[in-house]
Amino acid sequence: MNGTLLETRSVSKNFGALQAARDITFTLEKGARHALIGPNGAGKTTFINLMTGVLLPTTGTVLLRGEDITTMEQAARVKRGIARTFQINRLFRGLTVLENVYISVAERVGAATNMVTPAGKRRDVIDEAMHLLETLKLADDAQRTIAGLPYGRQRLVELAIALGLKPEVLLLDEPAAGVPSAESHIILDAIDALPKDIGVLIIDHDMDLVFRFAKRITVLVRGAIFAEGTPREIGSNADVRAVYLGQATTHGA
Amino acid sequence: MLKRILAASAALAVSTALAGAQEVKVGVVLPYTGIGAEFAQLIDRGMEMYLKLNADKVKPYQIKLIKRDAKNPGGNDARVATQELLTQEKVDVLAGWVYSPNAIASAPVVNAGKKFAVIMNAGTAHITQMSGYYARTSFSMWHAGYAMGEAAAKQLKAKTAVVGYTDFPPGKDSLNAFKRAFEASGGKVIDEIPMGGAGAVPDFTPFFQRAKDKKPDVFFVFVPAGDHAAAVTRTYGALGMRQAGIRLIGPGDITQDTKLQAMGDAAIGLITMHHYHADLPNAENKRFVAEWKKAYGANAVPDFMAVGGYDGMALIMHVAHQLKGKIDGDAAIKAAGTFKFNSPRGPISIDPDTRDIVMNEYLSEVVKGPDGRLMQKVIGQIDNVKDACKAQKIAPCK
Amino acid sequence: MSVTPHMPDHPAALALARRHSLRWWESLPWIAALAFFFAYPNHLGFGTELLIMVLFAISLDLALGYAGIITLGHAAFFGAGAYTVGILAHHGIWNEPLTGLALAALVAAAVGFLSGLVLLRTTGLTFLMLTLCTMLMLEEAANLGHHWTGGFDGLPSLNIPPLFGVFEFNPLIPKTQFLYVLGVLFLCFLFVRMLAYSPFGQGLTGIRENTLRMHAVGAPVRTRLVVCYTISAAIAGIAGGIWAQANAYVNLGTLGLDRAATVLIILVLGGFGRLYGAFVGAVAYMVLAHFLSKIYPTAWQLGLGLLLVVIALFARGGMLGIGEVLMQRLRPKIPPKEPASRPSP
Amino acid sequence: MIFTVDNIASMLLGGMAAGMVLFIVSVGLSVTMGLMGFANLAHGAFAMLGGYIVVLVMRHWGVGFALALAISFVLTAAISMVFERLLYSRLYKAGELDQVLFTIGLCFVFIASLTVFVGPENQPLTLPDALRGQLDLGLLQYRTYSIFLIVVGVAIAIGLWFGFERTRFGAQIRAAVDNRRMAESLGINIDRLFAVTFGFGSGMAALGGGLGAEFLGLDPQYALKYLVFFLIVVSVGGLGSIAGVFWASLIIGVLDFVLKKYLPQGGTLFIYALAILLLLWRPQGLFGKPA
Repeated sequence: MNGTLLETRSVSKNFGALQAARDITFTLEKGARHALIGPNGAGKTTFINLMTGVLLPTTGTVLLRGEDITTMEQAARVKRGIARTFQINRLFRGLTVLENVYISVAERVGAATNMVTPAGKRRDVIDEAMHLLETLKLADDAQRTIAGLPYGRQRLVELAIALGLKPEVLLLDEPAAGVPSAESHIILDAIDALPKDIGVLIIDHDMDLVFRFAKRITVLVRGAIFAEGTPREIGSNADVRAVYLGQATTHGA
Repeated sequence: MLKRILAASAALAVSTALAGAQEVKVGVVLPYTGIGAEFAQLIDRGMEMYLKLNADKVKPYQIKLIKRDAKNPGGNDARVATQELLTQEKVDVLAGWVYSPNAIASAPVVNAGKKFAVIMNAGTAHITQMSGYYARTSFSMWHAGYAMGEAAAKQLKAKTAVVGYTDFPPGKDSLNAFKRAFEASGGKVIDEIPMGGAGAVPDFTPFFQRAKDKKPDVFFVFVPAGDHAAAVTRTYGALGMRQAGIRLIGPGDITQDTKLQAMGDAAIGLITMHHYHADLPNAENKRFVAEWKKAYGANAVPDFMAVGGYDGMALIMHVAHQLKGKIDGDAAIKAAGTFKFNSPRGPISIDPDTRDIVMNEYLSEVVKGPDGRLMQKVIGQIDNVKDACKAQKIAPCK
Repeated sequence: MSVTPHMPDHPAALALARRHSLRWWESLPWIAALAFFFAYPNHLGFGTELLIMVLFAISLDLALGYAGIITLGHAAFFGAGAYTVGILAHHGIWNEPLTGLALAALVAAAVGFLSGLVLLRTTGLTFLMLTLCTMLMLEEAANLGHHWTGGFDGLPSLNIPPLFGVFEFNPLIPKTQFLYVLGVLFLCFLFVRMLAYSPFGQGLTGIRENTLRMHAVGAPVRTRLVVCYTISAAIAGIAGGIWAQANAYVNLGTLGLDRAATVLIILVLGGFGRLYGAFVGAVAYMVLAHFLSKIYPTAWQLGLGLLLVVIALFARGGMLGIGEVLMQRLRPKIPPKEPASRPSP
Repeated sequence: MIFTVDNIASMLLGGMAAGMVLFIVSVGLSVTMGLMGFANLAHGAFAMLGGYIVVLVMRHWGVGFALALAISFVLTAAISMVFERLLYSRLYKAGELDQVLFTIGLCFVFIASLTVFVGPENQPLTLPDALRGQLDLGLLQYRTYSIFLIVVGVAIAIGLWFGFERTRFGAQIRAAVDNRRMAESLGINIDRLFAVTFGFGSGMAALGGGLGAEFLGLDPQYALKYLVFFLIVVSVGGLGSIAGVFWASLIIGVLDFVLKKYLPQGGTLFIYALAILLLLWRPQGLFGKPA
């Protein structure tokens, strides 16, 4: 199961005078359960955008399985197996839950350029999307439009769309943010049930979630890597506690 | 065969005439809404005014005006309106058309419908050649343009001219007419300035400044009647072109009666050539203007569009009487050729060869009247002017 | 990897699988059109104009309703098609109707492809203004190039030979025109319907609903938009071309703001992104315009203005949207489905 | 010939005067579109309404031009605020398309109403004698009204800039343009801010309608006829930027003037081409912030 999937080498990103990412060198292993934490404005989402190709780095390189993808378009990276979710829901609000996932699956299997066959005739795509919804316990909502769905359920669709891409690298941007605590276990269960061989990077503030999930944690502060290690190492790192954890724990308490 | 039909229809006409007032359905195609609504109103009132002032001449016929909106100058509204007036309303006569493209677009339908059609404004010269059923009681751009070209050289003694025109077919017609006559009379057109399309009034300043730089004796301007004209005189006055010794001349579109007072003193000294303005001194016109004011208010004045509608109605009545109310298209066109009428614009007739109007052109100057209002003083007159484009067979009026 | 189990019995899967199947009411527009043909032989000129507007609105629906491309310049393509037919026929180069339409589609598609390639990099107000300016620039070019286009007067009295060499185009009783347009509309509609229900069409709705997410699922968004825009332009070009043929006439009115605004109003009035909004909107708008403006012309403009205000304020899904809401009220068993929402800002 | 001092000066003055009309009408549109994100195609209708009020008030009450402009500003602002509270405010969260549809509908209502109640014809506006004719600038004589417009336009621009940058209300608007949610959380009354800004923007449009009537005329079609130019200026300048509208108006006014004088054959082709190029070069406008 070992091997490097996604790697950044000395990646920096400047917005004018602001350095949103500085000299980040980072690797995500196959099968990894990695967490990225850091205070607000630390540049976590910027870092995800750099890996997925929403933003291009000012300097540095991004590699996927050793291949240089630094300037590759977002769509091409997705085709190579990088998928993400968003911190704030980015769903097809007017469409049904099933259609949301259908779109994602259709893109992956290459059905999406088909202009001739009705979407309904691609039973393979429908069935796969339905299956995904079953596993996320969303099947009962499959026919509802997103706009009419409770927020927690919407977060699951967010995840379902990403899973429809069968990614090898999955970047989860605060998957449980905004979900009522009564429903957050559904998200957590879903994350636990992710295929073992894919590399998952999760960003979150919820330390319970991070420590329950992560085998490895990277701490980002002001755009740069501040510390990296196992949950135990990070948890016992005094500096991290000083800049981040203490603050977070008091918040959590 | 034809004779039998004619005889039968004549008999029918007589019998219905005996039966009482006979209805003549006139389908009117005008832009009742949109940018041309103002013009539609003038023509519409012109037609109504004829029916009112000449009630005795209308008898024994009862005129039913069926009005259709052709607001879009793009042609399709007018075309559908024309087609429906023919097929649904089964009108006897068609009338109207403010915009030339509308008359052009309607021509094939008029041809297929074989009904007499009177153009009451659209001025592009060759329109009447697009359908054998068209007759025109308004004008062609060549009437005034050509006459002005001659008058500018001979009467105003101009050697050089700059022509500014709105860049659409009537404008180009006007330019060509003026240029041909002016240069034939020994003058020289030293610059031609297209001044934007007909859609919106541009700021005329850059065009006028260009004309001023050329220092011509006269600046001949054609713009569509309406907003354009008022802006022209304002700009002329504001740029001090008169002080620079440049006379502003043009067809009467730029001194449209309905706009004249609004132009203010800047308009004084403006010289135009046209077939009608409300200050024409003939008796027929005095009665027409007085009745107009009585009907539509003291500040209302008729203008060349109103008179186009008025005379158009006169032509329709002439044809109705000639044909005893049975207005067959081919017969009507023949009858139209015998039309002679003492119009507010003076004596007019229809040229049987071209079906276009023959009328007097008046050279007029804007002066301040005794009552302090602006008025147009006739300073020259050319009788029985035909459309020079067709008379001289200049392309596209082959 | 686990084997995907077949779940044919889930209602959601069934609904999606059957979504494209024909429904009985889909035959209504065509029956109505044929009935109109026989019932109102004196209104066929109006009917032809109406059908062409439906076709034009359908082309816009593909771009605006499905892909969420909000444009104010769609008449550029209508005009491109119309002028293609007009210029070729007027200058005696080509005037056979069917091939003429194909050429109109081709030219309009080329205009759509090129402008789409450049303009679709922008969004929102900027895109709106760019499409508007492009259309107005084309209009002005057509006005200035009068040697070819006839300028303001247009190209009158085009010589269009009989359809299939048999059926004459009579300007007064446009039976041939009506049936010809109806046939072309039917074929184009089938094509757009096929696109709309295809995975490609589903992807377009994805772009409309959330462009950012579409990028994130690996869709080449701009390419898709350009393809969609080009197809939409081609169909608009067919509408323009057939307008020129049916009227034997082209002029600037085919590519002005007036036409672009009218088709937009028609589509939104009927309800966009719904295939049939174009039909409902065009019928409602044209019939109202036609008859109201006969009764009292200025009232028409006032009435239309108020109608638009009311639709925008209270009936966002257009007339079909209202219909859907009413249907749901009547059948509460089905889980409430929101009227398809607008493209997200 | 082209490069004589008085020729260049006269082109600059003529172009600037035309640009100032664009600026005065469009600046309100820019601020409301930037602030509220509302595609207000009825802005031209408010300008038209303002022009009509100026003309009618001068004609029927016999008041002077300046006072008529002031009355028009106040009345139009008040009327537009009623519209904003009752109608516009319902559509702030709607898509652009609904806003476009709604405001086109409003335009039709304005056009039809003015056609019925005032008439379809152009309404002439008589300028006071002092503003007519020519003014001697020493170097050259030039149209008095053009000079007047430039002076008024620049004064308005400076005034607006001052109000925008230096007053509390201006700061609130800027904050709300930048980040509405943030501004709200800072306790700014957004509803009131929107209504006042909208009223003010429409009032400016009314001024522009009155001041520009000398060039643009006044008839019921005004609402739609010039809308494209107002929108071009706003989008080229950048939404919500007063400086942007100002410079875009000047650039477009002057370039349009020069092109019309030396290449009149090109009609309006260049102005659209220019707008397209500027927008492709800077899609967010000259002074707009990148998205």
